[in-house]
Amino acid sequence: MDFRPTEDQRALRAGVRALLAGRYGREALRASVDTGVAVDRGLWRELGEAGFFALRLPESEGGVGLGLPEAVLVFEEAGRALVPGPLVATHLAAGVVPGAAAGTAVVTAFDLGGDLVAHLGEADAVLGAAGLPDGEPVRAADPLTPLHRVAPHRVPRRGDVGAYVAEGALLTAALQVGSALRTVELAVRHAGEREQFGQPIGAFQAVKHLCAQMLVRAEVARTAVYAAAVTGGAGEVAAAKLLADGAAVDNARDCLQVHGGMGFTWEADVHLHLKRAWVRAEQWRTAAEAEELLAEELLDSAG
Amino acid sequence: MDFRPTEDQRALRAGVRALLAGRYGREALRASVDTGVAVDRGLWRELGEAGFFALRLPESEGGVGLGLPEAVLVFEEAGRALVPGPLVATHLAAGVVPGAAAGTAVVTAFDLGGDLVAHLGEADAVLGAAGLPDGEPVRAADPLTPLHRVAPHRVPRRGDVGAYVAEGALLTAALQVGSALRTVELAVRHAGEREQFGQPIGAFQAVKHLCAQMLVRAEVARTAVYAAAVTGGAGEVAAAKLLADGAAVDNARDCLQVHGGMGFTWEADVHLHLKRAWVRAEQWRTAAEAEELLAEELLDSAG
Amino acid sequence: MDLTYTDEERDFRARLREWLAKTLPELPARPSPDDWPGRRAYDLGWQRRLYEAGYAGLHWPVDAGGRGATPTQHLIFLEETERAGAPYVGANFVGLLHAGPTIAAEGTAAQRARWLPPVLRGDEVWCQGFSEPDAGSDLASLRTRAVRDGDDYVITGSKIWTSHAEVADWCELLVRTDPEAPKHRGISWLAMPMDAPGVTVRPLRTLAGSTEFAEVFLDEVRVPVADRVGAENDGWRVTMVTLSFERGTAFVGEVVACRRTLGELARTAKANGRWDDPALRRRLGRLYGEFGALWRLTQWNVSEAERSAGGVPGIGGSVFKLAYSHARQELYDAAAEVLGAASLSLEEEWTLDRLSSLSYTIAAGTSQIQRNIVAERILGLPKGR
Amino acid sequence: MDLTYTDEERDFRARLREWLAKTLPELPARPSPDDWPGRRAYDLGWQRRLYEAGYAGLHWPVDAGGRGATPTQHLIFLEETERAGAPYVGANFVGLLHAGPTIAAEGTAAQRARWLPPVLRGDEVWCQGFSEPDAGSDLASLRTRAVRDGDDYVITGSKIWTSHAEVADWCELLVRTDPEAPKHRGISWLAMPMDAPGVTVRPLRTLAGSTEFAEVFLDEVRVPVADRVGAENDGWRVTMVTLSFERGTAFVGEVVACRRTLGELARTAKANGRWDDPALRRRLGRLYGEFGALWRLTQWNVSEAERSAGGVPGIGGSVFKLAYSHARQELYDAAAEVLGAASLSLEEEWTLDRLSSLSYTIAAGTSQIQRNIVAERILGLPKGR
Repeated sequence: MDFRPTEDQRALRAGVRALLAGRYGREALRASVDTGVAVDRGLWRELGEAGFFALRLPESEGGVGLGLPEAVLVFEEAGRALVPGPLVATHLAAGVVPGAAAGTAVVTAFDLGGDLVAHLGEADAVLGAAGLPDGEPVRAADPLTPLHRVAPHRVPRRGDVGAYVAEGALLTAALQVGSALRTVELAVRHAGEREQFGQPIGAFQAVKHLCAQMLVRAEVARTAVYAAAVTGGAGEVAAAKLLADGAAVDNARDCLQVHGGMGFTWEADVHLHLKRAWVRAEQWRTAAEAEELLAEELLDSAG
Repeated sequence: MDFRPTEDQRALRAGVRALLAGRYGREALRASVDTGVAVDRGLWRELGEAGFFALRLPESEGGVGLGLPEAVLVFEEAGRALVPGPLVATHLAAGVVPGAAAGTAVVTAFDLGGDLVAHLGEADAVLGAAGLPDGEPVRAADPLTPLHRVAPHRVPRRGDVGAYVAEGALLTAALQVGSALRTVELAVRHAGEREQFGQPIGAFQAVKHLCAQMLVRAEVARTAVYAAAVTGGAGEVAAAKLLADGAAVDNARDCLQVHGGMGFTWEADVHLHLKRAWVRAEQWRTAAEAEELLAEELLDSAG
Repeated sequence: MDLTYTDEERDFRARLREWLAKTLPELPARPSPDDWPGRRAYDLGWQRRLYEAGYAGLHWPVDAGGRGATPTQHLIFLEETERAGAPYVGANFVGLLHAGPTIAAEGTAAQRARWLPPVLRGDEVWCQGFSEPDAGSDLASLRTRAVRDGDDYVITGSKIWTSHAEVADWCELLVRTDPEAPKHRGISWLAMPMDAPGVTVRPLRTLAGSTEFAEVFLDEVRVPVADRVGAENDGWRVTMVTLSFERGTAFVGEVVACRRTLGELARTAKANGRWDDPALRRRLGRLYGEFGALWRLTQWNVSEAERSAGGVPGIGGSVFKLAYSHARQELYDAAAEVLGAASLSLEEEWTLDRLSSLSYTIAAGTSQIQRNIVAERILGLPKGR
Repeated sequence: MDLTYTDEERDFRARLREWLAKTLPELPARPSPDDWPGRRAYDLGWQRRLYEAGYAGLHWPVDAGGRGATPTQHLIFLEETERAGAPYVGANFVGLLHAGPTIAAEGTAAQRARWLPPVLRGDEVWCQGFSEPDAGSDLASLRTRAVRDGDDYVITGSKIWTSHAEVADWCELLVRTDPEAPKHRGISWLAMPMDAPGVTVRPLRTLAGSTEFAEVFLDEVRVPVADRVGAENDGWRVTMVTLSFERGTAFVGEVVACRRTLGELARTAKANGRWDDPALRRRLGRLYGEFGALWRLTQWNVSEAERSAGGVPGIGGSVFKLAYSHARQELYDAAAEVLGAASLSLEEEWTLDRLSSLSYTIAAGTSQIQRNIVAERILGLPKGR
């Protein structure tokens, strides 16, 4: 037993982090926000070339032949960098929808449990659906997750996407963990720099303890995500999503509180983390669904 | 509109506080704990003489002729002093069970929603029940709330005590508020006296903020209790119980946290507040019941 | 403990209700949020109607041109206008609730005569220049400098979180007039015309996507010494006096609005089926209980204010604000649970409200600062070293 | 990321399980909680069986008489003994997990030879004399004085929160040997015989009604200088070295126990009908998820410890302890919801557990202290002035 990432896994993570730092740093992120263009086709292809989407496809099918543990590590990095777009759906579509694996196709999914779908206007396909349905654009709270509302008869039945729910939830949880870890960093950096009453605000216990609880939440959620990636257990996947959703949302809010008025501005990145965390919390599996699934497994295990 | 207690009401409250300070101060409380005798018949009669039980009985029936606002003020004081015994049930029994009004009878009630009943061994009667049922003594977590378990067929039906539930809940909420206010005082006193790392622990923001939130909880709950006493509205009574239960339990726990190891000892009074708050939270109306009642009223009011 | 209203108060409410019923349908269409001149005109128009009907400056002292109403009447006014869906105080906020009361309390006769009537009549708009980028919670550390030059102050610095700066006539400005003094003792209060040379307004976009606030940059702006209210270097005390004007009524309209929102949430949940989830239903029931208690706490504070000299001290408001700001954020989280994925759409009004509510635990004193105030000033706990 | 066990580890687990299945039925009846001599005999008896079976001092270095097991083997040992319902380490806790490792790391050869074998064999019981009534979170401010007198220290003071003091042979004692030095630099570590003249033990009743702890009063107690471990005034460092012995395994048994409790709660809720309340059911589901994650975090910490020199630093444990102590208190609150009014009865074992759990956010470093540690030592935030 060595639960820590292997050297290869760490190298993979570092590679993706470096790619994103160069290709989707803060300026690129803010440029996306300003233009309202969430999916950058060039970046999408580069991610595809780096194996982001084909990661778990067997080498015989042109994939990288790795597993969920590697996938959650790279998705964590994407969450940290706030990369927009239907990363999870496209990854799940690798080997199913042509071009998904290579990043030449953008694939979204009906993962919001209803008639809303994200990134429809930028997508080439919808996972588990025949063709691209029409949709009415809806003004979205997250500036980098455009939404459309689709006629109810064009929403795929639960069964058509059921096979993807667990993996979709887990990879989404990994994105949440990346965001939760990133907001700890943002809060700590601000708390160390911002001075009030003659000292950095991070010297005040109230701020210090907010930051400490943020780290606790993020670390527990990260562990749950890694464990679920290793074992693939249904309960562990549900726990991963539940804890990661909570960590991402609560950390973004605490990060905002640490930032004070500055955190309330459009210019700060905090709100982008919070809004994206809200989106992801609705994707694939909500907290109530995860808790019910866990309750069921608990009762089964108790015999 | 003047929501504040009138001069007469303040005088009544001060009188009960003085009576309890003289008759049931800390030494008397600890003596009760040591002997395990919860109901002091002498004190019960003195409370009776002071009008504690007959407060709301019309003067024509030998009562004091006051209302719920006066009652919640005196019950708040009893809660502050941690006076043990079935105060609420005996008060409700005034005019119904002989001797209750005068404090010569001790009356308990099946207010725990099942086959457990408090103070049965010390009681002369049970509200809404014919005769005193037999019961098996049960070891109780609160040393001053002895419990008995009664055969299910001796438990009164809901309808037999239904008329008392709202007033019982409100007066119990007043006891909770008294306890919640008292634990703020205990925490603040300890925080001002106890030194660690070269200063009173109350100078640390973490402790300070615990105490501040305790006061907020207690004050909001107190307002809810007073308002419910004035209006008698079903929703306001439910809100009063819900918020007062939360304030008493959470404040006792925070008070314990402020006290650190000292709060974990039998000698500190903190645990007596916590255990009694747990008892009262189960009496008359639980949080879930109060929330459902409030939800119903909300929907009705929304039309 | 009396929660009934006097005959006079009931009469006041009835007449107000009648007037609102008659007046509100006559109002022009509301301007769009981005139309600042339109908003100014709309808000001033509403203020003029209040003035003509005798409701302007309801809570101001009579000698300042106000109606000298009791806190209870003010509570009734705020409750009824919110219930009726009347316009929010809007552009008149600073003039009516902060700068005006400050001038009424601390200004000279000439200053009162110059600045108060236009506020009451709906002729002039004020904005507030207190906060600075580097002085958030620590407001008294503000650095905008005012240097005496003859009969003028010459002011350089920047202010932030200024509402209605684009359309204001005047700015109540806190400036540092003595950089050597302890931070609370070197501040002065000035009335600055917003069209003075050297004033630049830059809209500040919030996370809700709106530009409700602005930054105000001051580059050698000249303000006559005669437009200072109160003594030089006494501005901190001067600005604190207005807190007592509020008299427990600061959140009346907002609590009424939250209670209405809860009713709408219940109806929506009933309609979309989520009401059948006991966990969500109880969550809404609990919030209904909490906002009911907050309404009663408002009445309590108003009762206190009505019978005590000088109104409610700011510290009583800290208890309320801590409970209220938390409950209101929780309200919109519950709204998101009622809406499900639809909460991700800005077309649901609660989504925008949810975003705005993120400021409640920060603006006008963060919850951390409020807890310090409660702990130190009410509970008497020692200051940290 | 590998959560599988090696063949060797699987074999270790299988043999241990087999041994437990054979041994546990042979154990005598458990003594009552108030029977301290009985508890001592029972716990030492269990230790002797472990010793004879080769499991004593599993995680101790081989040169200290231990088995030099890996952290993973230690995790398996703790997991399997808890699962099988084996006796808790009980009276052997301080000897095996704190005083013993300290002596192993810092003691002289003679000290190791004198004190370690009796701990492993189950012959001697140690207790801990660190905390003092006036030094709680601020442990280093301890005031128990030790004054040199020839070859002895003469010790006066008092200690609190000492477990098994009534039946211990030795006490690992922190005393102040230099009152002039900075507080961390004037402390020494002594082994004090509990039967020395001047030692008085007074049971300390907790809010759970039990006397698991005692106060120890020291009135001119003489301890030979030779029984000091480490250098004079170096006791703070000496006692900190044992933290690294824990190697991430500190809460293994407790997490396993909590997971079992959750299963029992689910069964009870199913039986009494409360399982049908979705709010309660989801609360239990969430706790199941949280304790699952805490189990994985334990495995993570053990993996870290196994591959890093010196084991897991104490600060990694702070993250775990913050999450764990909160989750465990929440577990017993959920238990009370499952039981309803029956939670007021001490005859429900969870009620006693609930009372005991109130110490989790206080003992061994309050949650407030843990958050300071996380913020300052992991996140690098500055110390307050």
